[in-house]
Amino acid sequence: MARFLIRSIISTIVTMLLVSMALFFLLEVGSGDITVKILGVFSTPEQRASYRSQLGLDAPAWQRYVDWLAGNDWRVKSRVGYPLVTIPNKESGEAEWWADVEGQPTRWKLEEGQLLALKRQGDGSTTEQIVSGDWQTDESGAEFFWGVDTKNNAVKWMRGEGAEVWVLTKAGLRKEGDGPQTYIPLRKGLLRGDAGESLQFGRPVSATLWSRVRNTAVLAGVAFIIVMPLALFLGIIAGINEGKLLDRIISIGGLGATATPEFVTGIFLILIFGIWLKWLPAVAIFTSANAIFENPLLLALPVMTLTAVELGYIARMTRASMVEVMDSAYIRTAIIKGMPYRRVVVRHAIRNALMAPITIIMLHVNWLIGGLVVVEVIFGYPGLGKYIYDAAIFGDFNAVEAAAMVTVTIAIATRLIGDLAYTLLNPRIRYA
Amino acid sequence: MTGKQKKSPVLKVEDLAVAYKVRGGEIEAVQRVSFEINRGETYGIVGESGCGKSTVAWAIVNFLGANGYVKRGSIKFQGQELVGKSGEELRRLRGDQIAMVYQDPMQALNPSMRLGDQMKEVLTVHRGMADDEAAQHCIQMLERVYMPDAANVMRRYPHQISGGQQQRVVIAMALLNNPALLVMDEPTTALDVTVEAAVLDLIAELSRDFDTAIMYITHNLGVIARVSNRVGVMYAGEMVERGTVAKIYKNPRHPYTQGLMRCVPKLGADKAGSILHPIRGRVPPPTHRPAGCVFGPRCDYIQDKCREERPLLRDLDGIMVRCHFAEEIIASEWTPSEELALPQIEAVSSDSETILELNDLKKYYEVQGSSFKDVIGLGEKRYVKAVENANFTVAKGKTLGVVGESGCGKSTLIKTIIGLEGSTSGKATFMGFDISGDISGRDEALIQELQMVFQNPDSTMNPSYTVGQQIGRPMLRFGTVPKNQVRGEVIKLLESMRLGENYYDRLPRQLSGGEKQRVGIARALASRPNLVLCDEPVSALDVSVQAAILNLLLEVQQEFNTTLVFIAHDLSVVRFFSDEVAVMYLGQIMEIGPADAIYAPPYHPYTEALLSAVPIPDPTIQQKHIRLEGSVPSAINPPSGCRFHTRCPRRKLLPHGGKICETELPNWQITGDGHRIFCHIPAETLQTFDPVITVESD
Amino acid sequence: MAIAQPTAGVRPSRWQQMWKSVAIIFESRVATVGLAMVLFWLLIGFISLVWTPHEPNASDFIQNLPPNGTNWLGTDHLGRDITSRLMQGTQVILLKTRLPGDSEISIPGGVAIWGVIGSLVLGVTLGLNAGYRGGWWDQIIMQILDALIAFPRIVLYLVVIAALGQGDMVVILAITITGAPGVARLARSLAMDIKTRDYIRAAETRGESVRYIMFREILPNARGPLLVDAMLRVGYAIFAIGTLGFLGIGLPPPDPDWGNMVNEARRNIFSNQTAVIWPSLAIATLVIGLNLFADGLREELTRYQK
Amino acid sequence: MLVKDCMTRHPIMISPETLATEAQKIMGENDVRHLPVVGDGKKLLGLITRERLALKPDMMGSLNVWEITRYLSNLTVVKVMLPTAKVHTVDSERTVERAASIMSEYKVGCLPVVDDGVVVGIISEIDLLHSFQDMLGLPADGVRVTVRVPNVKGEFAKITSVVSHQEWGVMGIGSFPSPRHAGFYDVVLKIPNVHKEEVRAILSQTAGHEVVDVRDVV
Repeated sequence: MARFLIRSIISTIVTMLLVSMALFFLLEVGSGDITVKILGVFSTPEQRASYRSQLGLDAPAWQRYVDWLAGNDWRVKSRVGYPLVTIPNKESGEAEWWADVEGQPTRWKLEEGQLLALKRQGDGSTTEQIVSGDWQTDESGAEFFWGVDTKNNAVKWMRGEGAEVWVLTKAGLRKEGDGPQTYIPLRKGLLRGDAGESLQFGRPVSATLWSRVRNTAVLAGVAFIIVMPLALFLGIIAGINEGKLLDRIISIGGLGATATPEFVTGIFLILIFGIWLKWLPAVAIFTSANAIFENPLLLALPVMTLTAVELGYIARMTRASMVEVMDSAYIRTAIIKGMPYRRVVVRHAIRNALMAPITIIMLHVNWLIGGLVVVEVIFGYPGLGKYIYDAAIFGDFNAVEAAAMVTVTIAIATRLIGDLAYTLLNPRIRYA
Repeated sequence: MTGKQKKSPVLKVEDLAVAYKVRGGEIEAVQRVSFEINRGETYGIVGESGCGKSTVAWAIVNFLGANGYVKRGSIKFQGQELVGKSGEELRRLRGDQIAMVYQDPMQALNPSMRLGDQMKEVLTVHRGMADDEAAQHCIQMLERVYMPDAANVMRRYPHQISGGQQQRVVIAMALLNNPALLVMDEPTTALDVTVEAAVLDLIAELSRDFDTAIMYITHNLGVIARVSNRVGVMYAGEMVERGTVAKIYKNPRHPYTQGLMRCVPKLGADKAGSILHPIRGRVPPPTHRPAGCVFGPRCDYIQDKCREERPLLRDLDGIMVRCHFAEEIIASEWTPSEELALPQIEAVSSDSETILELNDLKKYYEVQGSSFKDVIGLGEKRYVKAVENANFTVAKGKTLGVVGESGCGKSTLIKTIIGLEGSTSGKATFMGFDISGDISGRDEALIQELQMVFQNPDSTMNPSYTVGQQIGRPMLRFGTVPKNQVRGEVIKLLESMRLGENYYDRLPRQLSGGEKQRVGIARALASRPNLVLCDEPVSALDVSVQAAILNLLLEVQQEFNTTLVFIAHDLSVVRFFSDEVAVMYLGQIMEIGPADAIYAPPYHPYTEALLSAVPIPDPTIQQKHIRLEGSVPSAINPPSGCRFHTRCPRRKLLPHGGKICETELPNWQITGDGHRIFCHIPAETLQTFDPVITVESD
Repeated sequence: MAIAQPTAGVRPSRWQQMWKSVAIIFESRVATVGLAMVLFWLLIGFISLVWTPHEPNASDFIQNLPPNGTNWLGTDHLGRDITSRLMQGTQVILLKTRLPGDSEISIPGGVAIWGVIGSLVLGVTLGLNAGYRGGWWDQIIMQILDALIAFPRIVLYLVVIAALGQGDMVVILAITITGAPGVARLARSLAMDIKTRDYIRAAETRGESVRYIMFREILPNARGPLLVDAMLRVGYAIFAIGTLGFLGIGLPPPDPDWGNMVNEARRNIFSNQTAVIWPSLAIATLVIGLNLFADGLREELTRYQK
Repeated sequence: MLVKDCMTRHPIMISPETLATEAQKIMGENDVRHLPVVGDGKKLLGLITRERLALKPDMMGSLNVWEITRYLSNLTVVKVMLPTAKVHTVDSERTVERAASIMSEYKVGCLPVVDDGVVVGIISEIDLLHSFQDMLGLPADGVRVTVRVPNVKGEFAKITSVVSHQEWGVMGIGSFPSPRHAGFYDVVLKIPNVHKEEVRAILSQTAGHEVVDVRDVV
């Protein structure tokens, strides 16, 4: 068993790494120029290039992958020469990067050729100080300075050669002199819970992601609680009545429900309950992220849609497994031992019959997530699925990456749980 | 003990017919079966596969599945009719008064329940016994069936104990409620011969102590001779003959029984008993049974009456036989018809060249442990020592038989020779070329000279290709035959396998097991190899077909002057077939030599035990009673010294109870004429043992 | 040998044999019903190639009409004839794939079909290698497949489409990538089962190449389950195309796509309910039909093997 | 000799739902007079005897022929059996003589042998008679001799020492209080392969012993 567990944990880690790589390269390398989307189609190539470098997109892809996954403060630290720390902004609460200059959080900016150090005071305000003596000299004699700018980048300024950069402000693009030569957007990395900034909203991804995950968890959780016992029960009933009418109804009904796409099921449920019967709200309007807690009725249709799709699948799996088990020699033994039929089913059959479905159900979680995307889009439900969808449509790859990693993590974790459950249920592995 | 009369039979089956409903009608799997079993008696039912033996068993416990039912006749158990009994009444009888044990114990036990729980419920459900009281009973019963460490076994799961032990658990479970009738359906077929012998001893003992009536179903005539008093022979759903074992084995009256007796090898005192005569044809499926006598199409004595009229069961000197002409048919006067004629075995000149030579050949497999260290690759490397120091030579045109129980390494040995596996160390040469590596390093011409015949007829042929394509493939691949002549060559080969040209375009699923095996042999011979390795080529076949395949192999060996290495688990098959025999135990060859020398003293103690375990289909033959204790140790950590020392019944003959066996490897003792024994006990002592098998002189 | 030959010398013709294997389908009522549903849509598709009641993409009618004599199934929010659009909707799924670029060239075989063929080719190759060769091959291939399987399918679609943009070829690629791991797993387990058979040993002792053994000895015996699986996969693919269309990232316009039709009609669900029902029903019946067919076939095949 | 050694194992048993007519048939076909009625796990519920199945006149008096037929066709053994509480049973580990004394005391012809409530066999008067025969070595040939000895310690040893001195075998042995001779025991021995006069002569030599009967039994 130890062997089995260690193997699956190692395999899980490797899988996660592969997935993150695939995700990152597919999105960041495969997708086109994101700056077009942000700056608009009328931006000039020069503006885009400048903005790209501000986003750190001019660094090699593998470098960006490592930064994205593991952060880069530990790497950049040596260039700046001071430890880099994050301090929450007094007003927005968002994390800001500062260099820790002997206990004094410091940032820099270049203004009219002058290098200014911004020192953070205890009350959150900053004091400016000219630090011209801090310029360093490289082999060719050029003077440069590595520091942290006010937009959370590690930057390199060259003395006397302030670059022209295009800065995005609320009013649009503005050209500024005194820009740095190189930008390295500082980040803690996904492993440390920093998914970067949403390109769409300009805010940290993690700020909005978690409430979405929570909403989805509620939706999926409710559906799961309804589906599991019902589906297992129906599957077992169908399995022990193999070939009879009841079995036919459950099997074919289950097949129909599973084979119907979620959006079709959803539309029909809206038509029936929302428009014709008017029992439930046809189009849910989620005014706030907490709407589902204020009006649980909004959950009804999304849950029903998910249930319809999952129920059939799990019931059919359970049925197939039950049929196989009921046909096995040890069930024959139990009957020949004179065990009452109920006992044969409950004591001998169910445990063995549930082994296969449980692993499959756990593998099926990523199918469920697929369903969630569709259901959330139909009903406008503010969950993770809709978040991915919106981000993907916009091309907000920081957000897609983070959200997709969340779903993948959930999928892999449930698979691990499935493996574990199987191990616990199956003594052949437990005592191997 | 007493002169008490056995008043009424425990089980009385009369004119039983069982039918299965299938699409478009029904099939009568069993017809006109009648017999009765008395208290304390073991009744054998014997027949080939597909004869309806198991169906009879299932009918008795009334477990025929959704589509089967008893169509006619009656089954009376303890005077009460079972046919038509209500479900609840049947349930109370099952497991209480009628118990059943069937073939594969691993399948019969619930894999996810502890053995104790599975046993206890028999008592808690039927008798309403309390849990710990039931546990006590179960432990007692396990001890009664000689299960070592019974209390511990109760807490285990089925996969944690060996096959022989599983069968003991199943038997103990069946006996918990002291049933009046125990139905056993091939209970030892899946077990090794030494384990089987021990289980058969146990069954005999239990039947005596519990006075339980046992219905014992098997295909093995030898097992019947060992355990039962009376026997019924089934063929194609009918019982064709029944009577006492002594009478039927001595003088079978039905042509089918006679045929069966002729086609099973008897491990008698002399080699003549090993000559086999097959029955032609095969058992008809229930849908194609002939109108008259069911055995008619395969019978040597068939007459017009047999084709038209079904014979009735008649009493002939105490034997009930279903044959029109049983009086006129005398077994001893039978001569094989031409098509079944035995190949004339000419002595191959003994000074022929050596074709295969193994020198200290070893094959180890690395195994992975389950500790954390092992998983990350830091654990100590452990090996399954599958073949250890194999040393022998095979001369051209000769046959070497390799015998041993499962897990003894015989299959690994031939896999290494043929190159499916590379050897770990040692040297193997074939026709002077080195073959110690695996097949990828061998020359095309060498590959062509070494071919193999496989065990399982159902998987020996690729279901997607026709017979012709499959036999032709080696010819094309090795270019032994020009492309345009392949068809002709294949047909020639088919004919020498006694299959006609019309088999060329058939697919494997249209063939019977024996035919598939013939095609498998033809395919192995297609590249004209010098050495053919046969991996139990007949063990999955019915006895009447086995003989035909064995004889065919002998014939082709003559015709093509092929050398054979032949693996078997059955000592009786090998005897007739081989010039030399090697006996393997746990990867080690224990004894090797000319066939006759192996079957007579001096024996290696393991050979002796094997010989005494083989069930012999002849009640007049006496066997020494030697049983091995325990089970075969793991090949991962084989016992030190002599690998057999943990179970050797003869060890105590040595000074200090055989201490030397635990510490030192024995030396090969040569006892003349190529006969070698790997044992510490001096050959002179081994020579003094009595022969294991003696014919009763009466 | 005295074995009765059931065919008594006369060998059945190829046609008879083929008919015999096809006839299995009709043994199962479920499979027959499924086949009928699939054939119905295929027929509609072929008809639409030459004839539709009206021009599918033209807004010739009043918007949001209920079913009537002219527009049998009504019109949509742009006044297009739903019947014609529905009919033409089968084409991109089952009958033709539009090549990228501005050219109007299409190749036969729908997006769903090519997607499944793609995943079969990729999956079978990977699966056979993993299953037959075992060892490191197996470890590495399975690790990669595990990573692919770990992606929720729809996220993978979204990612692929976010990266590559819309288009028939992109959808085919997305179906191929998402389908291949499943096919590979099946092919692997079949290969692992089949490779234990003695005829594989026989091929090995003949020194056959690994490729020969995988594709000539193993693959023909795995085709039954693979075919049934492929049938199911066509269903999944249609399911997926519908979903993508519904999410507005599926097959590009102007040709009608059922999923997209549902999506557009959904926005007008209060004013016109019929427009949303028809394409929904179309997708559901086609997918269910394929599933029923595959399911019945599988059941019949296992019975046949018994 | 214990009960378990001479009882009939696996007796025919019936379930409580068995019809009385069916029970009657089983008795007839199998030639038995008692049928234990058992529930699941062979737990004893009662006993059916031939007398129990016989119709009782007082019950029949009020019924006409049709009613009797109907009554009989629905009558299950549970209604007429002797319930467990009233059935005399014996443990399989008890001695045979104990079983015999129970049977003679309560004048019953058979005892179900019950261990922990479960029927493991049945012992009838016939079984006891069989063991009596066995005890005295009935089935085999030999000389049956009856020696009358005083009821004093050591007398029995004298006989056995004489027998062993002669190297005779003993196939059966039994002793009974001498009829009409208080203070004496009659010891019956069965000795094979000897002449009866020789036996008489040798056994008479012991002082105080009297050979009262000797005969060849075939």
